[in-house]
Amino acid sequence: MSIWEYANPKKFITTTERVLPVLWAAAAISIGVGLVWGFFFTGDDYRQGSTVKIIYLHVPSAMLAINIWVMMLATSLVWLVRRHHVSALAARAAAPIGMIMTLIALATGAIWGQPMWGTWWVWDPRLTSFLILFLFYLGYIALWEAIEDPDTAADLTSFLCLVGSVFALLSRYAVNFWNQGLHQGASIMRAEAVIGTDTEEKVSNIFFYPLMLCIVGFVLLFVALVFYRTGTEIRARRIKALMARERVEA
Amino acid sequence: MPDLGKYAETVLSAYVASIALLVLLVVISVVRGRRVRAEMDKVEKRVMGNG
Amino acid sequence: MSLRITDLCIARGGIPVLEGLSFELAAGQALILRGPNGIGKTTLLRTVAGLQPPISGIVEGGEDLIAYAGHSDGIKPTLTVTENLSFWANVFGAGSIATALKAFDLETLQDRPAGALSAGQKRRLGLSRLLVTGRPIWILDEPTVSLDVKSVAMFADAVRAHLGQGGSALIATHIDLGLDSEVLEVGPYKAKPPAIEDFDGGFL
Amino acid sequence: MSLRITDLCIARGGIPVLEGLSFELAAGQALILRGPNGIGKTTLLRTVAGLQPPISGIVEGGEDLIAYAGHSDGIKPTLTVTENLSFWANVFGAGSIATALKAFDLETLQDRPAGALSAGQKRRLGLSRLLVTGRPIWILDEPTVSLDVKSVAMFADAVRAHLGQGGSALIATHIDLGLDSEVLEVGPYKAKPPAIEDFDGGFL
Amino acid sequence: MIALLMRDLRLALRAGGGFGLGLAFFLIVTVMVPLSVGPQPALLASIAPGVLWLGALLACLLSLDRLLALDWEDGSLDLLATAPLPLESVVSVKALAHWITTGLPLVLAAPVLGVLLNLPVSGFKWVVISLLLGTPALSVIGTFGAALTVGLKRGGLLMSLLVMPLYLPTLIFGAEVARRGAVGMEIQTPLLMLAGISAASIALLPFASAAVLRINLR
Amino acid sequence: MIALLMRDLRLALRAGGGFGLGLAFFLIVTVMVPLSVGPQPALLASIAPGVLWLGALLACLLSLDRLLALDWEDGSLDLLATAPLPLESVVSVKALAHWITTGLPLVLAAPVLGVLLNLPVSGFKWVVISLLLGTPALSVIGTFGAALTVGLKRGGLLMSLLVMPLYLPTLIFGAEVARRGAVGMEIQTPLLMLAGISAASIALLPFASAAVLRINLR
Ligand code: HEM
Ligand SMILES: Nc1ncnc2c1ncn2[C@@H]1O[C@H](COP(=O)(O)OP(=O)(O)OP(=O)(O)O)[C@@H](O)[C@H]1O
Ligand SMILES: Nc1ncnc2c1ncn2[C@@H]1O[C@H](COP(=O)(O)OP(=O)(O)OP(=O)(O)O)[C@@H](O)[C@H]1O
Ligand SMILES: [Mg+2]
Ligand SMILES: [Mg+2]
Repeated sequence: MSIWEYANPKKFITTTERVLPVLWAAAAISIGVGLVWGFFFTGDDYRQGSTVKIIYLHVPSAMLAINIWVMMLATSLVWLVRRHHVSALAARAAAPIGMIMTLIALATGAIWGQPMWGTWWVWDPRLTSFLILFLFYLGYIALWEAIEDPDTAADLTSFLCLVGSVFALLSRYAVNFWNQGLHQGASIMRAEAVIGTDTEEKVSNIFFYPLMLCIVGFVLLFVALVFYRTGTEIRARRIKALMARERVEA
Repeated sequence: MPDLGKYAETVLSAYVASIALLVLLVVISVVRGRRVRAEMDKVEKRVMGNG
Repeated sequence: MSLRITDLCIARGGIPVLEGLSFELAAGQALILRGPNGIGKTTLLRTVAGLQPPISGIVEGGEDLIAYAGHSDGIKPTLTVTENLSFWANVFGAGSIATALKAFDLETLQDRPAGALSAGQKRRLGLSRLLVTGRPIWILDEPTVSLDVKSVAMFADAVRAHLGQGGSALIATHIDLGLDSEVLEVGPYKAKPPAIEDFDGGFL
Repeated sequence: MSLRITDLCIARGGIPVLEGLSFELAAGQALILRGPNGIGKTTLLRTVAGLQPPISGIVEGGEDLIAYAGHSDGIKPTLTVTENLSFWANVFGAGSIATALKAFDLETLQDRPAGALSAGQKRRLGLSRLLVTGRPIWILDEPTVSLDVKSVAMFADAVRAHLGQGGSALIATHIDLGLDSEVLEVGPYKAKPPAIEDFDGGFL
Repeated sequence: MIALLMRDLRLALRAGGGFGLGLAFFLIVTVMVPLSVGPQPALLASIAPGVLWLGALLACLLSLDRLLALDWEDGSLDLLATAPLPLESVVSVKALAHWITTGLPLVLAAPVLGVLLNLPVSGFKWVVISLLLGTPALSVIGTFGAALTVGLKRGGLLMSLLVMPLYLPTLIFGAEVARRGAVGMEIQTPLLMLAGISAASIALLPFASAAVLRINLR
Repeated sequence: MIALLMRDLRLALRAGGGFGLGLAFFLIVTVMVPLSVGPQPALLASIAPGVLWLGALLACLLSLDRLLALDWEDGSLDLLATAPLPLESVVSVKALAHWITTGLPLVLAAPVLGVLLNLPVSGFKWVVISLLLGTPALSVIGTFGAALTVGLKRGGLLMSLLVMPLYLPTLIFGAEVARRGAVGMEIQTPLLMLAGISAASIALLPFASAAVLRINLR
């Protein structure tokens, strides 16, 4: 049995509908347990105090924000090459999730930055490239919304996603270059240090397990949402097609 | 409730903001999903009815 | 050099509008498409001209031989009549504009900016473009809109001359052009709606 | 309630195009304007509708009684047919859109975005607007462009009904509408070029 | 008139989110400033009020070309001119719709973007107040510019050119209020001037716009 | 192809001075900056290279909507698509015409406007060089954006939203070259990157633009 069978809209809906309850439950449980564990049962970091608890939200959302774009790129390619409608619709369904994840990463980061760096926002390369990623999501969604004809919209947004990915990567390098350049703010160096050392140490420390659980939970939530929203998009397409069909009869 | 120390506000606002956004996303998805599903049933019934 | 359409099915906005169309357009022949508003004439012409892909079926013999004229004329209001015309002559690399101007009685308007023409004059300019393309197959969508009786006759003459030189023409129109050519009524080819259960492709 | 035009002289782009026009349009009467392309029909109609001032002459009896429909229809592609129509009904504060939809056979298209209509369907929507204005004097510039035979008849019926209710209509067209109404050939009123010595006014 | 307002708002919502786009442009300009002048926080803080005003102004300016031109092209303006509404109220309603879809969202977004530019905390209040007072003037003046250039194919750039000088007084006083507010200086005079400009524009310019439009229609 | 280029240039000249308008916009933005951020010379000097780049970029962006949309509306694009020219060369020629009418004048005007912003003398050379290298990329990327949104009524603002993020790498490296040049720092890396972006965009993007345009035409 080939995986492409699931590219049939009906097959996709019936299959996902069967696994969705499990997915929702698993996502809710892992996020719930992960967050409660992290929030109530882990101690404070010796330097960051209780703010370290933000990591359980910040890191999973940041990881997803990037990876959702990658997933959209993949499904766009599938659409362009094999022209499976479900693939294009999955990209469409994923984009708002990615945007919200980017927003969560930005918001938690900004809130975290206030005590750590003394400011809500600095133009650190990582933060800047996230802001740019947010813009890409915004443009991508706006283009989907703006085009009437669904197939045209799928084609055009796929091209935007392709070209956009190249430029997003370029921006990442550009931004890195730009801010390690002129007047380097000391706070940013410290932040890099924080981020760097934490990764080294975390593997063995108490923050790691709840964090992993949260990451898994976020991923599960994402999968559930994509399945659910893709189903919605498929139905919306069917409504459109049915109404158009009525016209032909009339 | 664990003691969050002087950063209580920070941590809590981060949690509130993120969870609010997540819930918003899920709620919007589900509401739209329901509406579209109902609409499709309606349209399907109508189309089947006269065709 | 004849255009052959075989079992064509075309769609607009994702919905099939005409299906099972087959016809052939030989050199020297004109074919008039008729049908009520909204049946899909414009869609058919655009498909034949290669501007949109058909759902199924074959269009052959048209590559690089077709001159298309649709609802809008591609006229730049700030360029003069001559400039507009010679641009297209250059793009298609074919011949002089003098005969084209003459055929549609545009000589006196030659140096007017196209924006200052009346609706019918603009249309004449749009049609004169066909002559400078040097293409043998004309595909025309309601070419006589806004034309007065004299200009319609002028247009019919131009088509006749074109056919005489071995060209051919496919014309959608609601009025009688006075050409004695075959008429294809597209109404009977209206696409039947696909089965509702078919949950793939167009999601029907 | 009759529209009276007296000794009208009108210009387009600073050049007089028609002069010495006088006619009257009484209630219940239709008047068809004819004339070759570029003679100045559009200009005349816009002047009568009050969209541009005449050079000389008088247009009286038309204030706030005129519904004008020109080459373009004022249709918003993103709004549905109903939304488009009820907007104009609201602006003119006149009556229901149901009869208008009925008169032009738009009921099945009711919920379609106007952008997804074919050329003729769009035109029908544009014409149906006339019915919701509630205005007695219709001024129409080539109203039947892109319409098929059936729709032209539908339009003629609408005009006849309008005349029957004491309305009047001034229509520029190149085709025969099947209305038995007076025809005004505007050709003979073509403005003579002014004397070259007259170095005032229009600098001619 | 309500019908016209509702139609314009609905069109703005439909046409690919007319609401969001002015806002998005504002966001992007604000992002681009640090990327082009460099990331130093102190520098950014000192130019922040000005950049916010400039960004809001450009976002307004760019959305002007859909204000009247679309209605002109499809003939709606001809029909509106022969409708029972006076043209003065038509242009006023259009300006109002423009403000609701563009000016208001900008005012609401300004504080968020202020964060990105390290705007001092004391500055937020005054940026918002000055934009709230100033953006209506921008919409009304913009409507006049749009009416002037409506007959021209793609008059967009020309319109920007004509409107920009007219925007200058509003910009100067508005940015002055925001800048002075941010550093805690006295702001009464520019604030009064700004309010005066807005009030006078709203009261008088619609007549000029309607007159100009009438000329363009014929 | 030459015919197409000549026609586009002629149209730009005719349509109310397409040449001048991008330039004028550039001028006005540059003038507005001191008015909104305040007149201190040192502050202006430090932001001058960035402002010049930003102004050039916005001027480019604003002129994009006449790049393809006009040809789309009046049906010329349909006709060009059935003409013997490949669509790839049509979009390339259009991008070239855009650069000649917009990018090139901006490059030439930048030094003059630099004076208004107290740009240090050492900066002029690098501002001009970076713009000369960067504006072609802006035109080509802009053509892609224009092709994406060509079917949409007044896609202008949406196009800005789509194109701006694509412009960011060019902006960052370009402004970096100008800024570093002005203070005498090493500029080789960003200059190479800028040149690389331009070259790659010119070589590859026309294919994407043509593909997208073909989709929009059907
Ligand atoms: C708006 C501001 C911020 C943004 C957009 C942001 C973005 C990111 C991103 C993209 C990651 C990488 C996730 C991954 O791929 O693994 C990350 C990880 C992380 N961030 Fe932030 N961040 C922000 C602010 C902060 C602040 C203020 C802190 C704390 C001082 C912080 C601490 C961390 C830590 C500890 C990690 C995990 C370590 C790692 O995976 O490298 N971030 N953030
Ligand atoms: N953009 C669109 N999206 C969806 N459907 C459309 C769109 N444009 C047209 N249609 C529909 O497709 C069908 C065919 O339209 P088409 O323009 O080909 O008709 P036509 O035969 O040329 O009519 P006319 O004589 O009025 O020009 C019509 O029923 C029309 O309503
Ligand atoms: N913008 C303009 N500037 C200058 N002259 C113009 C302009 N528009 C039209 N004209 C000229 O004015 C004259 C009258 O034009 P008008 O549009 O009124 O003609 P018409 O009778 O409606 O023709 P048609 O039947 O072709 O629509 C024509 O000779 C035309 O060339
Ligand atoms: Mg048609
Ligand atoms: Mg006319």
